[in-house]
Amino acid sequence: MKILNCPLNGPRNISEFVYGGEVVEHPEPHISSNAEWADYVFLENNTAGVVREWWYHAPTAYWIIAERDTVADEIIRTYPASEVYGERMAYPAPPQLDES
Amino acid sequence: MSLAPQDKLSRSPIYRQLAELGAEFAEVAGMACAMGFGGGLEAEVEQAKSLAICDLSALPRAGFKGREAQSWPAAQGLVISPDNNMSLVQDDGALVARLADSEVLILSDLACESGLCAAITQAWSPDPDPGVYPVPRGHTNCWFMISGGHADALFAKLCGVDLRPHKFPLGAIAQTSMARLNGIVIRADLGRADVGGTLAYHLLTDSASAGYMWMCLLDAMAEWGGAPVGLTALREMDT
Amino acid sequence: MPLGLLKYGFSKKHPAPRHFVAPGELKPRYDVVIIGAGGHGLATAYYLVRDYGITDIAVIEQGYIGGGNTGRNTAIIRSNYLTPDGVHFYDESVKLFRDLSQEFDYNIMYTERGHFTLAHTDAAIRTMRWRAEVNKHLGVDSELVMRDDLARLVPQLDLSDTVRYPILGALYHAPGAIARHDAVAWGYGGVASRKGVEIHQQTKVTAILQENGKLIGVETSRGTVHCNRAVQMVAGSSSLVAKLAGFKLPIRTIPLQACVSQPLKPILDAIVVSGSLHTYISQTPRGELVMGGATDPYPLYSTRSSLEFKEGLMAHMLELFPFLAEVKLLRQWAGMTDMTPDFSPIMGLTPIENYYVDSGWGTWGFKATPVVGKRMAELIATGRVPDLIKPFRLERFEEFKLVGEKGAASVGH
Amino acid sequence: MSSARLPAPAGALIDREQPVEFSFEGRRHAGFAGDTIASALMANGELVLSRSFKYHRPRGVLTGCGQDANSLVQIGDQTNVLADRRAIEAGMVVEAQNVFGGLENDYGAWLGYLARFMPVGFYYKAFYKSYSPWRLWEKLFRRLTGLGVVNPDAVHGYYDKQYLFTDVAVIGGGPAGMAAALQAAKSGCEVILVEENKTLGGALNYARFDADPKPAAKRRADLIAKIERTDNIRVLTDALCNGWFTDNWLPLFQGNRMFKLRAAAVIVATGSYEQPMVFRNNDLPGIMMGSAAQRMIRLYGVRPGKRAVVVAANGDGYGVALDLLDAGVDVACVVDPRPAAKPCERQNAVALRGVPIIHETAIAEALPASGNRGVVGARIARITGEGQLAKTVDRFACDLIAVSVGYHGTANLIHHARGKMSYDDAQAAFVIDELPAHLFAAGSVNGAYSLNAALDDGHRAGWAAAKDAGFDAGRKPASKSKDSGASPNYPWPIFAHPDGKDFVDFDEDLQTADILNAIAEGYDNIELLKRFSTVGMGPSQGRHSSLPSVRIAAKATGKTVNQTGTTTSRPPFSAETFGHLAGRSFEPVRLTAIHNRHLEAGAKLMVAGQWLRPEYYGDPATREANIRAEIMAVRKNVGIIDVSTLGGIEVHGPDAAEFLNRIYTFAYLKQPVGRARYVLMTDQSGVITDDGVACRFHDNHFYVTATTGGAAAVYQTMLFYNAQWRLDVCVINSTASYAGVNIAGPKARDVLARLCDDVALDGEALPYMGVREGHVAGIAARIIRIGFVGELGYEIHVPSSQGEALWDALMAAGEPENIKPFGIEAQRVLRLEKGHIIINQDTDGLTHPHEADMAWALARKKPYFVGMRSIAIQHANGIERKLVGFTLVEPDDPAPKECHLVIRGAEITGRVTSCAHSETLNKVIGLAYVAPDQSEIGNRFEIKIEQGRMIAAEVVALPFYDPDGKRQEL
Repeated sequence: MKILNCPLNGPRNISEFVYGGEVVEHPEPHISSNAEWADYVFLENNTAGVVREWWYHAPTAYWIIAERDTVADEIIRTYPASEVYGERMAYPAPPQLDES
Repeated sequence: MSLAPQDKLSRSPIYRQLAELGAEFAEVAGMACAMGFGGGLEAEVEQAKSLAICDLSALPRAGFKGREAQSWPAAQGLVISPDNNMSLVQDDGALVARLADSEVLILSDLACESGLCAAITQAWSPDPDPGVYPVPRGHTNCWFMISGGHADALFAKLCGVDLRPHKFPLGAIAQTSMARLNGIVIRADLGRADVGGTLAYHLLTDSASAGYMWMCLLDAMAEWGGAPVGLTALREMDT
Repeated sequence: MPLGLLKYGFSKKHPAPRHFVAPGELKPRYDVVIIGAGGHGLATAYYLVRDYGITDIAVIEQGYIGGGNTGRNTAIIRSNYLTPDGVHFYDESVKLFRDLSQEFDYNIMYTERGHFTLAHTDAAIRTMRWRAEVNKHLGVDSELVMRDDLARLVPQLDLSDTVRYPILGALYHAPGAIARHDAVAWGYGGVASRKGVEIHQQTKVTAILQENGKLIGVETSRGTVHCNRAVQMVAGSSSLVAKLAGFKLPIRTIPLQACVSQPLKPILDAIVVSGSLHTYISQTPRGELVMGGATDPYPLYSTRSSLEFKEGLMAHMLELFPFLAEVKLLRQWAGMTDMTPDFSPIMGLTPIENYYVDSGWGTWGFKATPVVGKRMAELIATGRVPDLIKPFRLERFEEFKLVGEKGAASVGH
Repeated sequence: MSSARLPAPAGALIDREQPVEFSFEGRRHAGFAGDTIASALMANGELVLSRSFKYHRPRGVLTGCGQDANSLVQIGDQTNVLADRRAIEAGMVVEAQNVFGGLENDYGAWLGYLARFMPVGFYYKAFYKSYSPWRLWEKLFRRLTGLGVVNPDAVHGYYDKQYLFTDVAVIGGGPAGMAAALQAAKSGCEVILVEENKTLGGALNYARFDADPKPAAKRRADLIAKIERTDNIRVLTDALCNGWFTDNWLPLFQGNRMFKLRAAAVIVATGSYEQPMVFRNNDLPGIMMGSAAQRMIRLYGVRPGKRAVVVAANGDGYGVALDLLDAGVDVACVVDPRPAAKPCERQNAVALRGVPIIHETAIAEALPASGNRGVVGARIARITGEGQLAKTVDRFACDLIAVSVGYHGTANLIHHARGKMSYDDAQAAFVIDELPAHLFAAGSVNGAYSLNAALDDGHRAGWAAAKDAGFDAGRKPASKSKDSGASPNYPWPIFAHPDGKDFVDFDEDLQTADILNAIAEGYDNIELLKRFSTVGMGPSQGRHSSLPSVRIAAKATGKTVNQTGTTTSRPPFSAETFGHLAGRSFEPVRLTAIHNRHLEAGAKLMVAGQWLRPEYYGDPATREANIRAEIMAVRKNVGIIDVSTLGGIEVHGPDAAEFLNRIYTFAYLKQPVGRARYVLMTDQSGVITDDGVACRFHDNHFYVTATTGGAAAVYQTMLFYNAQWRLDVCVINSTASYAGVNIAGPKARDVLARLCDDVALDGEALPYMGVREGHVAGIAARIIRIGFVGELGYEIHVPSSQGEALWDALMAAGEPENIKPFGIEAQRVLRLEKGHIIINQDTDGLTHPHEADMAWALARKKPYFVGMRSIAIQHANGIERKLVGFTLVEPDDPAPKECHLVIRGAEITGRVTSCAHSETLNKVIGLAYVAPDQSEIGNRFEIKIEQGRMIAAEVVALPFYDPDGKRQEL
């Protein structure tokens, strides 16, 4: 059983956490091409090496970010999501509205 | 003749199991609470010193969550630990648990002499927006206390966190998975350590799964002769 | 005593010919390079030889023959899929499997056992009926059976109401079969190598060489190899090899674990799968119970085993078969699977001309070995995408036209 | 008592005061408490424990400590029990496995005569011809293979689990392990010492380290006493550490419990497997490891034979000879494959006792007793080269051949941990090159074979592990031993015989030629060799076959052992019962506060996620009628359903409305306080994942419901996105906090009015989709006027602790109207009549809103919601199916079942997702996916039902019932 060190709860069995996928920025939802959007929704870097990932500590409903080596199964570093996402995110209105 | 749980509007999620075990009920904070199981106070105190479980679901509790979860309760006079996952006992006996920067949990004392839960719930108002909001802990969670010298061994059969006394100090909090249910464990020994207190833990978990957790605990306890006790025994020990 | 074995008894020297012809040095140029000597790669080589007379082929393998998922899967063969695309595809595979032993002159121990996918909820019953109806409509033998039939067909199951998740019924797929997984790869590889295909083990592909969007060869740990066309068939490493070629795949590499019991006298004929309990089991001719469950909870490029896998699997296994409590687990292992968003494979063209991909096989790669070989060989030989594999093209994601196997997937390996 | 039993002090583990009777193969035997099945049988002159897997050759004690397959027996429902580990119990009934007609006269033995027709991998080479197909042969194979017999009626015993935590874990209680534990404990850290056997001591319990056994015996006593005196060492005996898993996570099996031990540092002191010698008939009963003979003598007081030939390629072998002599065994000779050299102390002692020692020789062949049931002699020949023997031989009569030619480290745990090992020609053994962090090795597994070397190595490892665990371990302990370090391993103990039966793998009956032939056929990669020949795949997992097979493969392919490599050793260390792994089953079940009222009302329950919910009420025999009555109660009167299982999520804060706007497809900024609005959730790929209603109780507060079982995922998703958006909201999952009931039907208001005096319930004050906070039966309640079932209805959410009281009050208040509880089935029909979809029934893993005809729930003017862009793309690409309502053209046609297919020509264009006969409308109604060009109202399509029959259906407008919503807006 892997140990994951939660910034809030300390070292815990990884079975307390839910894997949330790689940390990726999504392209601008209205002006990116279909291909760019499909890439964001479906394609994966699936890196063999150190990856930044979302993890959810279920007992405290707490989303964190972990840097993990996907080959060695080693967790290098974990920290609160606020380290990366500190600001209130806004979305611009769609340029032209699809009224269909 | 003790109070019948169904005489009250509020009922413990496991009141049937308690009744089947021969619990004697009395009203605590508007709910029928198991005060004893007919074995006599002394016997139950001995039981609680060895290994016992007690249903505290009747006792008042409150929770607050939000960005002001530290500042606002502090402004109401609560003393909150500087560290997450630590709890502090207030002057009136209530326990204030810091679950995260953005969440606190408040538990009544066993004697229910503290009015803190009621008071702070009263004090809260949505206007102007306080940046902190009530968590209905009283209904979200059932509340058990597990006490006695074998209590840490019992937890070791259900929970992957090391809760042994020398690794899990008084007041410490573990928010973890217990028999595959999410739960909150708080170490809160009975009586003062300097006069030989008894190892004890609060356990709060999903009220809808209370029956399941109760059965898991009874089954795991059997090995050490663990059994349920009433609130009276715990109150007796907590003076 | 079969006649085939008499010669062994009566000749002083071991009369068997060499099954795998040892290749010489890696040549600088081949017509076709197949990356990966697993079942898929070797089958593709075999059909290139058999159907198109192409023998100038190098199969390049970083490990050893069939050492990847081919030798790690639980050897279940079925075609009871949910989508017509899936059913057509796997049905051809099953038909090919049936004749392989004859074709190879080598026993792959293909045996039909009957495949049961249990349903524990009314929602699952609906899904099973859906699969049964699609299968029947397309001529595949599947039916929804309820408890009383199950009691007759799989008497070992605990069908009581007292368990946490009572069994309500099952999808019964009579042609569901098992085979000796290694033998399938060895059969394809043996015949192909004796027909001139070179299988180069312990050789790693380090680069995919291109000239203005066209494939020209591959760089390997043993030197450069030029070729007219190449295909990657490397379950578990698909994203990494694709990265060498310069494109991304919708794949997460996630370990899938399995285990076997000690050999036992016959106790279970059927193949039993429970999606909601993440459990499947069958008994090999050797008498071992082969068991597996869901994929691991997070991506990993490793075949390490875990304790929690066994714990969860056995807790559920004993819900279905309480009498197995005293049986002993002998060995556990893991493979690396390519999981796609729609639980369907990715086959066909890539952004690079003359470079083809066969990946995304999740946990179902073994049962597709023959049809993948046959159809990928057709693609490589003719350059045309066979209709049977069109639905599984890489572009479907950009088109938001996913294959709808999700409903049937869970752990139905 | 039989003559093979030796007087004390031999037999440290047995209690001669306690005779125990048991039976083996129907014959009754007596042994002593503490005897294993094998030792008791040997004491009674029974040497044959089993028959081999393939040729059914008789097999006896090989290791005497549960490390081989020879000792597998069956006890009742327990299969593959290790006869040389399991202690006998009174009345125990032991039987042989995989024999036909009994162990004594196993007619499976005829297979032995066909051996020559069964070359390696023979089952690949035949049995598949069309005239005798595999499916027929397989039946025979399955009967022949397999060991134990499983009883399908066996009962599941009680197993459980417990977590353990420690600073340092030491695996193995031999000299090295004990030294390591004591050294580590000095630092004050917590130590757990795990020993597989009943007592600590390891080799000190049975081996002969010196000519004079006394010093070692004292060493043993001192070490054990010291450990018992050390408070911070916890000793677990009879506890098997069966694997190493990530981050020092160790399963320990003891009794009916599996401990899961987490250790900061782990010391592997697991010793080594003594290795056999390959020669003709090396598998006969009476041929055993030297250590096995010593175990029989020292632990169980059993004399393993009368006249022995001892093969000794190291000092330990001479120790074996000494033990045999002391036990009154006549030692015919010691065969020492090594050239004569300066003899060690134990060798001198043997020589002094007049035993001939023959150097540079090996056993050419063991001579079998009749039926291969034992040994009658050994043929000895001079070694002329590696694996080569001279033709001329000496013959020695004997009934015991004890073999001590070397060891193979018990490195399984180190392999599990991916430690690096390589073959050292000087040591003639695999040695550890590199260990992963926080893992240490000590003793013979680490190449420290002599007692002193093992103790030193233990101290070093204990010191290092304590330091690694973060304790002050003081100065590194000095090494005391002045060991020569001579390897006890003979480099080539393999003497193939032209006539075979020179076994490399006892489990699988593999002979030298089988390995060579497999390689000749091209299976020359060590993993291919293993898979093709099955070498090492049997119950003992290569403990004794992996070293010789690698050596043979290396030689045959002209490679070094390191170039050849070994196969991966995977967990578990030794076979473990399913019951231990399963433990007690922890399957949480969630029950609503009203659950017991449903039981009292005779509800038939169904699984809904983690919840149990009433499917319907009443006798299953009249299921359909019960459901119809429940439906009618709602339509004509008043019904009540427990909806506590719906998710409940509080969204607080200034950004609450903006947050919902991004999470759900609809628009919420302008939603008035006191109103509810539908919510539809899609994922980033545009697939529908959940729905419910959002009730606005305050500008900054919404109460959002989610589907049963959907709450956890919705809550997790909300938090996931806001971890990035950082909106000023606070999301709280209050699912378990509220019990909910939906009271619905024309008379719902009358009933509710009797219990509610602080909320005006009339249509103006509380219109359809209105929400209020007030009291019902004195209970603080959230009242949501809603119409899932299409009648005047109220959802009432109260604190869960008061849910039962609310239910009681409503049932009582509704008595005049004959209020009736209804279940999921009735609700499904009611909502279908009203045309409402159920997520995951009318949608699947790929359904997006346009397909489900829910474009009305998409707010297109919003800047963003999760899934928005994907839905736009899907819409632009055009949909391939559409959800429609339908009725049957022929009213008398049978109702299609859910998931029956919509067929056009040969093509499947869709499927039925919901269907029922509506009592209210007196016709069959349903929802189905059809091709877009089939979805026009009035269009007809065909559904394939049972027996492939086709029936005609017609697309109709939704809802089927009360199209203009007069009834729910009453």
